[in-house]
Amino acid sequence: MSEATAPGQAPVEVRFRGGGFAPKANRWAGAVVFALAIAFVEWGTRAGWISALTLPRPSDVLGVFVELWQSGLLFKHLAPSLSRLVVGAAIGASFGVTLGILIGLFSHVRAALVPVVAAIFPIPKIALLPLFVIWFGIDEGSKYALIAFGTFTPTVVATYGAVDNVDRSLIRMGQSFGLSWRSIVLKIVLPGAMPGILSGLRISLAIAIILLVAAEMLGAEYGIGAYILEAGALYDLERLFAGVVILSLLGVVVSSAIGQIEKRLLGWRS
Amino acid sequence: MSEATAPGQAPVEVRFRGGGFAPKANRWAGAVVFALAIAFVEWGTRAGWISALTLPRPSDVLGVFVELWQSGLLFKHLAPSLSRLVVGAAIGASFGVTLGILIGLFSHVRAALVPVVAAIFPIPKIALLPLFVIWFGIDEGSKYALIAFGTFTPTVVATYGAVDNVDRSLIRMGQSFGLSWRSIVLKIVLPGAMPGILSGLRISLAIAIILLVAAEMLGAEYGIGAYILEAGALYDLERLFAGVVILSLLGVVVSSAIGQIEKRLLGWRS
Amino acid sequence: QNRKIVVGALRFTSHAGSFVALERGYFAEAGLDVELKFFQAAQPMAVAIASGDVDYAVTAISGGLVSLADKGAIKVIGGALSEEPGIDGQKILASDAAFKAGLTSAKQLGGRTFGMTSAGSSFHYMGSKVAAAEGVQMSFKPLQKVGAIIGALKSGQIDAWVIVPHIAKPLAGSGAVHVIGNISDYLPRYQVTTVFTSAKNAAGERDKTKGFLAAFGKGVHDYNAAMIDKAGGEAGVNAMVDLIHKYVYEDQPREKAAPSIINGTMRLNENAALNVASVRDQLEWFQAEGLVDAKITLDTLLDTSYVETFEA
Amino acid sequence: MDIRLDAISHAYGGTEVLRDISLEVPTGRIVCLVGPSGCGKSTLLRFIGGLERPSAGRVLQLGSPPEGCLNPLTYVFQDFALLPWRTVRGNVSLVLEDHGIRGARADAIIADVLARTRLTDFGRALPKQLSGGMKQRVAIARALAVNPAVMLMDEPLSALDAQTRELLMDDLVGLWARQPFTAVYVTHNLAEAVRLGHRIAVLSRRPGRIREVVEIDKPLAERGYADPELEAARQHLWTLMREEARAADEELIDV
Amino acid sequence: MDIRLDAISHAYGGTEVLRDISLEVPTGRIVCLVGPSGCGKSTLLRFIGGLERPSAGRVLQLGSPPEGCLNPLTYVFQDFALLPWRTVRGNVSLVLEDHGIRGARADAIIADVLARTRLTDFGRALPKQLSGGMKQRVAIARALAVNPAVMLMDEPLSALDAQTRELLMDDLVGLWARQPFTAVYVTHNLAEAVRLGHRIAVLSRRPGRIREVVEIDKPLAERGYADPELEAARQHLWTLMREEARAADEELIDV
Ligand SMILES: Nc1ncnc2c1ncn2[C@@H]1O[C@H](COP(=O)(O)OP(=O)(O)OP(=O)(O)O)[C@@H](O)[C@H]1O
Ligand SMILES: Nc1ncnc2c1ncn2[C@@H]1O[C@H](COP(=O)(O)OP(=O)(O)OP(=O)(O)O)[C@@H](O)[C@H]1O
Ligand SMILES: [Mg+2]
Ligand SMILES: [Mg+2]
Repeated sequence: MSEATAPGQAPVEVRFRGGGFAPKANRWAGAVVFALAIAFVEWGTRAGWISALTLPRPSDVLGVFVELWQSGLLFKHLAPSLSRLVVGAAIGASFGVTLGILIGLFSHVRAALVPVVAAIFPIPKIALLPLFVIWFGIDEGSKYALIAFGTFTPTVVATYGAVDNVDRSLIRMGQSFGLSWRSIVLKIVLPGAMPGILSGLRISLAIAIILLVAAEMLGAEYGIGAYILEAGALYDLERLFAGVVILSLLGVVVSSAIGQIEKRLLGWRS
Repeated sequence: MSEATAPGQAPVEVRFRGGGFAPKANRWAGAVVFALAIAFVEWGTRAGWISALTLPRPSDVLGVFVELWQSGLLFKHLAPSLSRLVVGAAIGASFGVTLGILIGLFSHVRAALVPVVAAIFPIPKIALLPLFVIWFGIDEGSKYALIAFGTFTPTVVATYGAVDNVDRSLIRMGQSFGLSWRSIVLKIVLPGAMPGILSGLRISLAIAIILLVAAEMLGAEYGIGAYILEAGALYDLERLFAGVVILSLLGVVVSSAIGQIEKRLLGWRS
Repeated sequence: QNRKIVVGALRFTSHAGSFVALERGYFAEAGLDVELKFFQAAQPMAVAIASGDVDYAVTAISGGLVSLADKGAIKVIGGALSEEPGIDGQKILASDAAFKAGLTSAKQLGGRTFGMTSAGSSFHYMGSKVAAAEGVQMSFKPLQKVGAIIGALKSGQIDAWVIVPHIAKPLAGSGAVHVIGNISDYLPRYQVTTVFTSAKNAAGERDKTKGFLAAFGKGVHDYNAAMIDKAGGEAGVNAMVDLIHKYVYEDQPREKAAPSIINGTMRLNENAALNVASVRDQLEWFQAEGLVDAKITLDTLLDTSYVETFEA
Repeated sequence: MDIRLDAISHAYGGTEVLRDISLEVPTGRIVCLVGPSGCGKSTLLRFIGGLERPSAGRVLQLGSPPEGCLNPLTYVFQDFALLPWRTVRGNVSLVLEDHGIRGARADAIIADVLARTRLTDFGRALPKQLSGGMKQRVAIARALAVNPAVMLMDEPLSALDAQTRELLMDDLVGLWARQPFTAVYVTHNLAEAVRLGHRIAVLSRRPGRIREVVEIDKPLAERGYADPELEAARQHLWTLMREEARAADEELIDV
Repeated sequence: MDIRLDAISHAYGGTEVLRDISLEVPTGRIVCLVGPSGCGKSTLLRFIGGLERPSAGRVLQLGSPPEGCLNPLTYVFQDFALLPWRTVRGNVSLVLEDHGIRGARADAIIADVLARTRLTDFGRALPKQLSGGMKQRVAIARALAVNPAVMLMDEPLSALDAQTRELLMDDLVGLWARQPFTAVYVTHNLAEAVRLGHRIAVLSRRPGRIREVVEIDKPLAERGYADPELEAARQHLWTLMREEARAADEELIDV
């Protein structure tokens, strides 16, 4: 490899060959894409080459929003949905986290319940709607239960995965200093599992929002889900889309709220 | 800390304080739990303190199975569901993986599409059923589309996360050896993202199974989802549960199939 | 004695009996403090009666209802909406595409696809009966939701459907679908909806149930008188529309809602009388189709001790 | 308090890891364990600390731990094992809390051990803000806080870069000089072993047996760079281990 | 082919990392870069390899690479950077495939480089089956396969344990002795630097400047253990760096 340098040659600069493979998100571009898509549909529906059966006119959807806002119906629908979401997800997530931690800590619980959770996971919640009415009534109970049930399983799976991933060397450290079992769980296992639990919660809450519609199939008069269902039953696309947009916004809000919590609680991550 | 040893003292063995915090799953226990739960419900429904409205008698559910099997109806329902699942999930997953890789590789695509995917994620697919009828018809098209749509978003998110997580030092290595962009993508990025993509697929397929019921709301005569819906409409709990058990088994089978694929493809993981 | 009861309802004019009885104080007179509970669909309402969340409700007879009766959960105790020759009732609809392809009357339904929510629904029953009467075979598409059926019909993916007039007429008016027949031509005295309650109420709460039926009956009478017999003339109709508008199409302005409400007018059975013959026919049809257990008898489904029954 | 290993043997499943190890750890001395990769050094250290139990043989404690000793057998780990969500102070106080030491008493102990490891200014820093050398000094401070009878150190310097290793070795020598402690010190690095060890036990390749125990009498403080006596000891150790190390390195790991 | 660094300076955002570095890398010699943590050694190496561009200054290639050189500037990384899903052979053939070298020609090259790194028996092993020392030997084999004009080695031994480091250093000396190669060798370890370097450039703490360039003339093959000349050089380097290393180690990392 070592070879005499041809003496007369001029020095050349080394060729650059790095860079790339590090894409960055950019909020602006997202907004532009949305604006373009909306403008496109508006144009299409106005010009007629998108039939009114296929998509609503975005300006009409906006009109529905304005109407919802002015009539105060927006909050009449939003308030019960939010309370269902909060209560249901809180129940499901807290049971899920508790069980997940138990599974993560105790072999017996794990052996007994992991297969049960795995079997429950692929059950579609809407299939069980008639049963939920019998089990939990048609009032808020069944709505809470449905959302709680939907958030429960993914939370369990995420939580025990997070507990499993807690650095075992930290636990051995705790034992080597003679910390009590309780201290190890509270001061090492729980904080160590927190990142995994929170990112599981992100998914669980998205599922909770999706289940809102299913939950409000059950005798709900007000609620975004009920609103969407009614609009669907009447094939009223403007209102259907308005409802869907609200849910989508709700999803974005919830996800960025979790982002904030992560920033707060998990500042220690490098 | 160094102190003279009390001379007369007998040597004592060091106290054991390790162990624990390493739970292991155990197939057996899971089976026992299922058996106990089923026996309990059987007893309750026979003794009458579980009303026939609340839960079906497990032996009756078994009876429905036997009937389904003997009449050949099981396959008449299973075949179309499986084909919907396979086609829909294949479409959704392949689009999802493709888009996920594009997002992972190109800043512009990422900037434009990540917000769109985030906005689509919390949209409940059942809310869009009336639209799917118009867009894709009431035949197989809309069923494929619904399942594809449901598997698409989680696959995209999992895939671009997996691409992001490919060890950057491997990519730098490729560049430092002057590999072409194409080689880096095909030989480094894709295989490196495979574990993440497969574990994303695990979730996507569970969602696909869940969506089977929603998909078969649309003009399906045969199919597990249609069977469950009809049983629900007739409040026929035995058949409802039989259908749910089939979906749950399907979920377990799919998940262990992915486990097998992982074992095959990802044998290189330590 | 102000007894609290919950009455289930859908936001349809066919539930006007309950609305009128509540608004005009007939329930209160009967010593009942009624809370109306609204549902998106009939099936969950039936389940809600079974679970005890709702005391009384009105809905079409479906396989699910029979099934719940078979489990000892509910009883049908009276009749509500009926087809009646001469009064605009449920309409058979054809999609525009099928209409242009020759589906201009129910006679041409052979080989066509017919929309329904699910097997064992009233749509299924009506479609089968029409096909049987015309001696043709149709295929039935379960689409679960009325919205999905409308979408499928408008886009020509199913050929035919049958629905109450206040939905049928605006659809036909838009030109996307066409009315090709009336159910009353095939099932002249069809008992479309019935009043039902939990088996426990029917057996153990006779006073309460009687009270409910009496008040409901008065509501029905007022409604029939105003809307069908036009006893109060134009003013009577308007007053009734105002009343119903509080519950139906409430999010639309009065002018827009009124035609829909008037279009939806159908006869409700006076005094909640029950057409046992029609109910029997429906039960037998469900059994013949294998949708419900063949051993179920009419007595399991009906408690005829409350209202007048008739066979027609 | 002395430690005595009494004929320890161990196997994980079918693989024999350690065979008949007997060793004495006298009070106030540093005993180094050296040996090729995978010969069972860490395993042996876990037995001494009571984190695992050998298949055969016993680990004995001779005499009782000194007054005020909260945790007689205390580890310093290769990967530091700091809780990333606690500050430097929090990491030290963690091991005091369970003994009911809080408030002023804890503050006094923490201030003392941070001073001894020259970390006084970094009490409020999070682990992610620290370099590797600083992290290991926090881990040492934490170990000192419980006033251990014996420190069990498993390659405490091997995750650090060469210069930091050099600096930290000086720190350890300084700590020991001010107040001699008893330690079992596992390392791969013969330079470390001859710099810090009063007694160096050389293990063979797996299954680990004791090949030789080398005593170095020169006081720690006097051991300097390029000391011919130490260099000779190191040469001797390296000849003992060279072939085994190469063989151990070229073993395929079956997974 | 020589490399010349021409007044290189660099800043990441607001932090100045390197200041006015000029250095010559002559053909057939090993130039070591030593310096405290974070002084910009790896950054400098990335500039030389063309993976990044300095804010100011240029990296120049003098003369053209030798015949048959597929990749003139070739890295050996600290973390080995082996594709875990490819066997040892597959990892080597990866860098040949893009040059259209397949089949018999590739086999010949692979056999040659595996033999030179004593890996002939391990061609079918996956990285997960290899110890750290073996992994780094595979990485070196891969680098040799492209017949580089200059090898850029970023702390190639620092992820290994002390004994393996010792063994691999011998291997590198052996490789160079059989066929001298040109290399820029980044390390923290002064013992490595005096063992392998013909020329040792000492960088200061961030922002890295060249404090001194030490030349060691003794041929590599003759450099043995406890060589007083090398020991002196090492002592000298350590005095140059000691305070800076301590200061660099105690800097808080702001994240
Ligand atoms: N929990 C365990 N289960 C099974 N085998 C184990 C376990 N812990 C260690 N081993 C095996 O026992 C042997 C000794 O391991 P140990 O970690 O004690 O070696 P070591 O001397 O510390 O090696 P190193 O120098 O690499 O740290 C190794 O072959 C290892 O793979
Ligand atoms: N891509 C980057 N973006 C921003 N800062 C960087 C980047 N890469 C390195 N740095 C910073 O530049 C400085 C020099 O980094 P570099 O990795 O070159 O140091 P080093 O001398 O190799 O250190 P070490 O000995 O720890 O490997 C460090 O402070 C580092 O944090
Ligand atoms: Mg070890
Ligand atoms: Mg570096």
